Amino acid sequence: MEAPEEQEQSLFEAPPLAEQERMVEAILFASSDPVSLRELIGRLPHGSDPKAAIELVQKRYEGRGVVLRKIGDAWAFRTAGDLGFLMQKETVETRKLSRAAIETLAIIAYHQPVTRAEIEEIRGVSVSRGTVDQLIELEWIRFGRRKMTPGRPVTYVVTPSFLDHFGLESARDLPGLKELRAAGLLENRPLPGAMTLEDSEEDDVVDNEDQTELFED
Amino acid sequence: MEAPEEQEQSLFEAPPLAEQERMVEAILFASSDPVSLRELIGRLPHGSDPKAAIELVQKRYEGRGVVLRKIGDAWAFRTAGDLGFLMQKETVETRKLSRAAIETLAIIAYHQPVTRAEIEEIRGVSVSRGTVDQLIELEWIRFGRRKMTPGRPVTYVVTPSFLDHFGLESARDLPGLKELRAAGLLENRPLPGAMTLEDSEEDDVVDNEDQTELFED
Amino acid sequence: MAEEEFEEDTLSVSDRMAAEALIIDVDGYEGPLDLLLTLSRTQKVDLRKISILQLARQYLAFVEKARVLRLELAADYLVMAAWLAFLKSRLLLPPDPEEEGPSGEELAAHLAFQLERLQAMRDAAAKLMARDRLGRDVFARGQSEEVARVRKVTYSATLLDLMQGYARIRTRDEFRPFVMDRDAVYTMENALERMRGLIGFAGEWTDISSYLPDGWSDDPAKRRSATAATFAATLELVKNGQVEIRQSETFAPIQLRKRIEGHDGSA
Repeated sequence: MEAPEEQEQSLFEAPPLAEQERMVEAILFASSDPVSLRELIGRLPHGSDPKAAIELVQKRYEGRGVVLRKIGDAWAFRTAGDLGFLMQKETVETRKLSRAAIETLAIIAYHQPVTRAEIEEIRGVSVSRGTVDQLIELEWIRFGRRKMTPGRPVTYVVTPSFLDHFGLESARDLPGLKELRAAGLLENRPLPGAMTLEDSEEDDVVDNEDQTELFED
Repeated sequence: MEAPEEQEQSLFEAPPLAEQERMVEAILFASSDPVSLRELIGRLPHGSDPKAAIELVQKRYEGRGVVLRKIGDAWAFRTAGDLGFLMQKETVETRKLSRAAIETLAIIAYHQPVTRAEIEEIRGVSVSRGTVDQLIELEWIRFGRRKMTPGRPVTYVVTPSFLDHFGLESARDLPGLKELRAAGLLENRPLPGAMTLEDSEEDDVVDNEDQTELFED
Repeated sequence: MAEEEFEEDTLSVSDRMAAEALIIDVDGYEGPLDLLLTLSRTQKVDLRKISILQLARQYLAFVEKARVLRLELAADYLVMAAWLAFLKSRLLLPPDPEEEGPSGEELAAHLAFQLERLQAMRDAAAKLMARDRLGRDVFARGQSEEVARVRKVTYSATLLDLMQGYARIRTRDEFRPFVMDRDAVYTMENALERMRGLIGFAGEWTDISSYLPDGWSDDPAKRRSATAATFAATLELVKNGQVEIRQSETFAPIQLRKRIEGHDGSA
């Protein structure tokens, strides 16, 4: 049935146009690339009229969920433009925030407004850009005022949507170290850190003042 | 009362059935693999009736160059069987299956779930690992439940992609299945006087139950 | 008899070729059941009406011929031959009322069933393979449009996570990770370091116990640790080719000395 026997084939009449239309439909459907007119001529039975068949297909699919598109001098089926939204499947995945992100977020919440350098000092490790970006993307932190220190570094503060997510009315509601300890969230470790402990509690107080400023308006 | 998003969504009416038909058409057309009813439900607007829409699509494509096929509980557009000759270009040369592989596949399809020992009993020769591996690799067979017989051997069953490949809606549509069953040729008849008589008869019962489950609905 | 059987069947060229093929190409058969099925074709009757007795004879003749041609037959072909010989005798002899077990007819019926079932599976396989197949006769969409998976990741963290995280940072300074008390532990690293400084002087065989550090030989726990470490360090030095060790008998003192180039150790 293939190429060389064209003479033989021409002894038979070309299939009816409706049949040619089916053939074009199938070829265009199965082909992995748009199919040119020339290719169609090569693949349809001898004597076929692919142009007419394509027109029929095009008409048949008009307004359907799938339409025939001309791409260059070739044709291909495409899903209708208005249905593109169906070709997306949204999957929601819940992931636990990384430890670095949680710690950074916690520092911002307790110390806001706080600069990146300050966060790094408190955590003792550098803060990756990705961590901050992620928290900003989550809309849990945002940029605060620049600090009036050399270099005027930007600061970070938590957002209302942070408060919303964590069920807090204000950042002041975050428990202090004493309360954390009372709640058993802090292991009671002896002496060496005692000094820093007090410091940090002081920090907290300072913080809260700043926070007040930030959230009350 | 349902979840909040659902309430919100149900405020909008589902699109008209004709529109749903377009959507189903687009989704099924876009995918080269069968799309399950469940996935359709997940992707269509809330409140849609994919089953009714599928029926419309199926009717619309009846006799066309591309037809809608049911495979298991999923649907896929496929070129019409009579137009295969046009597609030589698309044919992917597949590795020729050995006779052993073909027979093993048929035995699994008709006797499923079936153990390796049962396949060997039917073929009168041991089944090579490569044969089973090849069929698993083709995704035509997979492991089924273990049999409740001594040793709890694994069983093999055919997969949806087997059905898709051979154009079967379900394993019940295997050619000649009814006749074979009526002729008793799908039974696992033990050798008369064999020591394992009782065991194998028990096997049979389990078998038939399993088959019933697989082949009948 | 064997010759006779085959002569009988050589009515057509294809049958003759089939018979020859059996001899030459035993490997081409998928086991004895397959061979029996092939032989049964020469009977040209419905498998249900097949003469198992005749089939048994043909099979045995085949096995005999293979033996004459010194062809190696796989064990399962021989097992089948033995079984068929047994079946043949059962079918030919009048049933013995004393004898237990299934009759020759029952066994023959079972074999016929097996053959019929195998044939049925072959036919089914052929029908299956002849169906319109995906990728050969029937085609899927060539340009499938991937469903874009819009993965929306939501991150979760609880207030507790947050507070614990903060607590973790603020108390890190106070935190001393648990470490084993190592007062009485002399490590291999210690020993290695010590020995590296000493082996330069070990020209003669010396007991390794003399390498124990000062103050580690009185307390038994300390001595044990130091001995083990020193021994391990010695092995390490042997491995590096720096020293040689020897022991004259079990539990005798282990001795070591510096390894001299071009001088193979005696151990």
